[in-house]
Amino acid sequence: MNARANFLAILAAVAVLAVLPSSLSTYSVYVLCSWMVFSIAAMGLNLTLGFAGQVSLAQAAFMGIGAYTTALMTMAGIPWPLAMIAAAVECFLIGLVLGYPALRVQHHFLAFVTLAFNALVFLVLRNEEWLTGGTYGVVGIPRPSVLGFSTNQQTGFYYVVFGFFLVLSAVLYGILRSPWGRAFQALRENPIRANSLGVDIRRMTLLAFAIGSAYGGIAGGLLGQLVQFIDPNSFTLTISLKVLLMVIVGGAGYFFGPYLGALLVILMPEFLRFTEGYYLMLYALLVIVLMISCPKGLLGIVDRIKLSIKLRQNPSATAWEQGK
Amino acid sequence: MNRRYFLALTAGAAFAMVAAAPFAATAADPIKIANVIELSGAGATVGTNWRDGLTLAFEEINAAGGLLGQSVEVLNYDTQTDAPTSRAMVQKAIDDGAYVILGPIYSGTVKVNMLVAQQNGVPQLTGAEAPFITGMGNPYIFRTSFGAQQSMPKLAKYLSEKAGTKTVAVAWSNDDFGKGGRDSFVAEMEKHGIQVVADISSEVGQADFAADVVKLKGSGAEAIFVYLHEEESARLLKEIRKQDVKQAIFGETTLMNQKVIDLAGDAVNGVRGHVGLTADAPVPGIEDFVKKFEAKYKYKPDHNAIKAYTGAYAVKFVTNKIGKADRQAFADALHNLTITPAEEPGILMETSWDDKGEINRESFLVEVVDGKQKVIETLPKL
Amino acid sequence: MTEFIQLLISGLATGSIYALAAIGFTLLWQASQTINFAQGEFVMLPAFFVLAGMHFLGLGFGPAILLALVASLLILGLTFKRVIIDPLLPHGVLPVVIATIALGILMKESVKQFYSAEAQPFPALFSERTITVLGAVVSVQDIAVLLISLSAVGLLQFFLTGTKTGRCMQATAQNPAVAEILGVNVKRMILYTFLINAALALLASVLISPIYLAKFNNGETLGLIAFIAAIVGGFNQIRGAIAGGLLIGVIDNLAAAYVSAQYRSAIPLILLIIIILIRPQGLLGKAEGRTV
Amino acid sequence: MNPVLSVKGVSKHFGGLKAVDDVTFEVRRGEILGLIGPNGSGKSTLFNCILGQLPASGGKVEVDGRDVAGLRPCDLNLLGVGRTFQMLQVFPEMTVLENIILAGQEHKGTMFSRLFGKPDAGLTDEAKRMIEFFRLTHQTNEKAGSLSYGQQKLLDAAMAFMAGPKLVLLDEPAGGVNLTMLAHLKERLKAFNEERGATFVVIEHNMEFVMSLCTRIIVLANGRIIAEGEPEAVRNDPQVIEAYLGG
Repeated sequence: MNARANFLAILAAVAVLAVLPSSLSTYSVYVLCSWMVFSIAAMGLNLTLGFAGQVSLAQAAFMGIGAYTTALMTMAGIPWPLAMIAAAVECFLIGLVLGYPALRVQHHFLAFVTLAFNALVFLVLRNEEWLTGGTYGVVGIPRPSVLGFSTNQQTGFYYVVFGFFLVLSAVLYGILRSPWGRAFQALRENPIRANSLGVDIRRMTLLAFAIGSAYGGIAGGLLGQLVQFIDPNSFTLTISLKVLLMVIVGGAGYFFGPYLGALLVILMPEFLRFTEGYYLMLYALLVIVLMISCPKGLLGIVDRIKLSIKLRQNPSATAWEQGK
Repeated sequence: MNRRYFLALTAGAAFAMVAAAPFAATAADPIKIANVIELSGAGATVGTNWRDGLTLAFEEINAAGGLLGQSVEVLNYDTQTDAPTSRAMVQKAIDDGAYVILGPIYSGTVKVNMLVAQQNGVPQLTGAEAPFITGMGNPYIFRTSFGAQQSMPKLAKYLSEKAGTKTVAVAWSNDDFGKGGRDSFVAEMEKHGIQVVADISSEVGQADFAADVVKLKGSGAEAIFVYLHEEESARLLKEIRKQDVKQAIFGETTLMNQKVIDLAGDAVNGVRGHVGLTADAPVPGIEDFVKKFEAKYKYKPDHNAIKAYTGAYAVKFVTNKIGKADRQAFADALHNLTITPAEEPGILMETSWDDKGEINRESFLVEVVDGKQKVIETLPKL
Repeated sequence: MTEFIQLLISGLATGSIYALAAIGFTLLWQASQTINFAQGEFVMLPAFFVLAGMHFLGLGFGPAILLALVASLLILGLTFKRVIIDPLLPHGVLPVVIATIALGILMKESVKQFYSAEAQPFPALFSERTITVLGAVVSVQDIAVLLISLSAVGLLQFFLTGTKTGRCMQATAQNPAVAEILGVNVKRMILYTFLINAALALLASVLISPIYLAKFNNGETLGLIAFIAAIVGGFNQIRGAIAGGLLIGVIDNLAAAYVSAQYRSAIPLILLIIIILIRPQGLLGKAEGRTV
Repeated sequence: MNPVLSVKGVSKHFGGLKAVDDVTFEVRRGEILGLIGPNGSGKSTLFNCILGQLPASGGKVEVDGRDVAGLRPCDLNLLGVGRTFQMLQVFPEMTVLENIILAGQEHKGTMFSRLFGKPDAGLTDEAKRMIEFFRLTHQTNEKAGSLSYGQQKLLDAAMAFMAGPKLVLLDEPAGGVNLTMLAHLKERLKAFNEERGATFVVIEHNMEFVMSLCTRIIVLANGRIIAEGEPEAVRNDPQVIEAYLGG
């Protein structure tokens, strides 16, 4: 097949990303960094929502938990790799707990529970001033130094984020290719049948939440280091909805959906800036139009094109596919 | 499958081109002033006021020949009232070659983006009022209005000396605006030996203030200090009147704002407090400004519009003074500088900056009478 | 005790407004499984139709409300259904969620851009005169809002159970396939639901704006609270939305007074989680048929 | 030798209604047992009680001599009980191969080896053989949802067999399948039974299908067993005829 072409395309993309910062302004590098950070958060949500079918509106809460954990730990002098691991593990465990409601309720009810969880996390971050600095947030979060190199310059930090981005992408790809990935997908498509085939749907549901949340936690940790400031407002429900938007717009359940979605959500305001005050209106309009014309996200369009080619070659393809 | 990657790759390439676009700037550009401000999100209202005040000022400045014979281009950047975005926007403003940055207003966002401006040596005139802004030794940050640590002592002095208050209840908005004001106020109360007997926070956007007022009423405090945003102030005052609360009510700038008076009507009457900048100040320059502003934008400006307007004129004055659009020289010149309306009418009131970028002007003690701010006393510069 | 009654009565008055917004959620959910994340903005917008009618067209308050009703029905009812919901419903809940979130942003930004970013005073329908009940101070306005909300729901309930069209709408809500077979014009019934939602949004807007003031971002807080109220009361029952709205209004006040002002908004959220886990259909709701 | 499945006095009451009333039977290794009865006779409820989808009101179900009360469907499957559902149950967005591998993977290795081991859990060859056995080779890399109804039925059955179960419970395998496909399905089931010694319990409406497939038949009516025996004997049992015609 064209596995080789795929591989080459990915390699080329990685190479472009690796050399890009040297020819970009500081601001553009910053934007690239936030694209990768939000891609990581969206990848996690894509696992929970897109592949395993569990609606979660709490990804920003996990970003917040991860961000505060890494910030407070590194500022207390704990080495940053330990702090990042702690953030990931913590979010994994809290994600397990948040997964429990998913065993009882599904779909919209699950969305409501996770939404409430996000709002509660915001309140705790804001009110527990002794720990989190409250409304004022935490300023002066140190950027990691890697092998003795400081990453205070934007480009240096870019490569830290880029490293996480690559490794976490590869890990997610590995998970999705493994039997776990198949079980997640089965969970989304038909949990009852999956259960009757020996898939422990309870365990897989919890894991889907936990892994997705751990990605959120790592993204949060990186975001804190990128901005060097965190406050509760950076982790509100609005941000969760933004991550959700990335996943859906890109194409939930497609491996590359979150990358594309995050790119679009972060860059669209950039493209529309020339319209001054109207840019958010146009942005909202574009999202509505995109949803109406392509409810399965941008990568859903690709599938549709493939199907129409197939239909032309073989008009007897079933109604089920056309109806998608 | 291949198509999917191709799409991602194309998007990546398109992105790279867009991101590289800022480099295309040419040398013959006008002087660029960056307005990094809250145009959406929670701060949209104050940010819009600020932007309109700033736009008005630079239109006037351009009409009068610009800066050093060059025209001024104001670039607007929306922080979305979000710290990460505000940092990105300040960075973009700097990449775009901004000479001076004005804004933003929300202290939390300023906390992070002022570091970026500092690293790049770009002067920043902020609308933020939280005390820490000028306490971090940043030589590029300048206020356009009082920090809370300056205005609260004036109010505290009035409370303890003129009003003879012994106990006070505080109602504040639980965000960085309200918290900053509340913290400064409570610290001042301690200094003056006034006891804070109730400390009540409320949410932004809160609809029902019955519980807050019940607690204020039951606190037994002689006076109530209110530090909320405009709409919440109006709602609280209405509820206070409804529940027939007898205690005297005090505020700082926002509470006596014309907007609050428009919204809450009679409920504001009798409220007293300290006002740093107000559209109702009995100062000829401000009266003229308000007229111009209302004619152009069809609404009454608040103090944020005045902050931006005077900030813009400070940029004009200093630039003309140093005779070049140089960031470092600008920052150096604005420290320990006093501008008078005689020298620069657009500054509206005599204004000084100290060596930390803190501002100093006259301010007012006002009382709302019959739906109008009435100045009880003009407080001299410190 | 007086304090408690004060909190209770104020909470009920505010809660009745939450309830009006919450009913819209339940109506749309029943009729078409739509979760409208722009519901808060639906309540925010009609006030600006009224204000625009008064200030740009020079209409009186009454005619402006009529104009706003027409505009609401057309935009929030018909257009919303035809343009956004109809094409998206076959694709499940999430695209609808995303599209309505975007719609909320669009409505908010449009008001900010084309009307004003400032909060606007709104003419009161009722006097703000106060009376004292059991030692608690209540304004005539509060009582009127409570009564109007309750009677609106009463009327709606009567319409749904007492008229042919209403029963057809209920049949549609319960089982569209069967209703279709019984000769009900299902599409029209769903349209009616959207129109009723739009009219209720107008009512809520006109009742709430004198107290809450008209502002472009009012929908953010209101939408979330209405949402919680609808779930707590019962997502598929109109009565449930009323009960949920009143309950949240009261709980919010009591929590602020007796638990913690800082965590006042946490109490409804915790209640929401507990209710979903123990009784997902809500306090007054009926269990939905499981797909299992 | 233990029976593969033994149902002892199982009852299921819904309020006052006795949907299943004290049913006892055994399934012997290698047989194809048919479970028939008119609509509402309690077949599906009994099935669900056996499989742990519904908690029984009384009685006991043993698989290979082991009490399976309280086991979740996935545990039961791991014990070697496969099943199909009345309604079609495939994973439409996954390919045929993926569907089959999924059906086998949980029986291989541990939770962690399934994460870190081979992506296909080493099942591709076996899965391909299973696909070939059910004559779906041409569709191996098609999405399951794009298969015809009959092909999906075959796939459904193939998934139930993939893990090499001791016992497979088939819920109306013939429902909605056209005649050609039906013959094919029957032939495959029989072949599987003969070649691998698999044991089946089949619930079915289609008499012709049951009679020609099963070696023994149990008839339910009103929640009770009214007849049991070889197809011919059951067909001529007056009580059965009464139940079907008189009901």
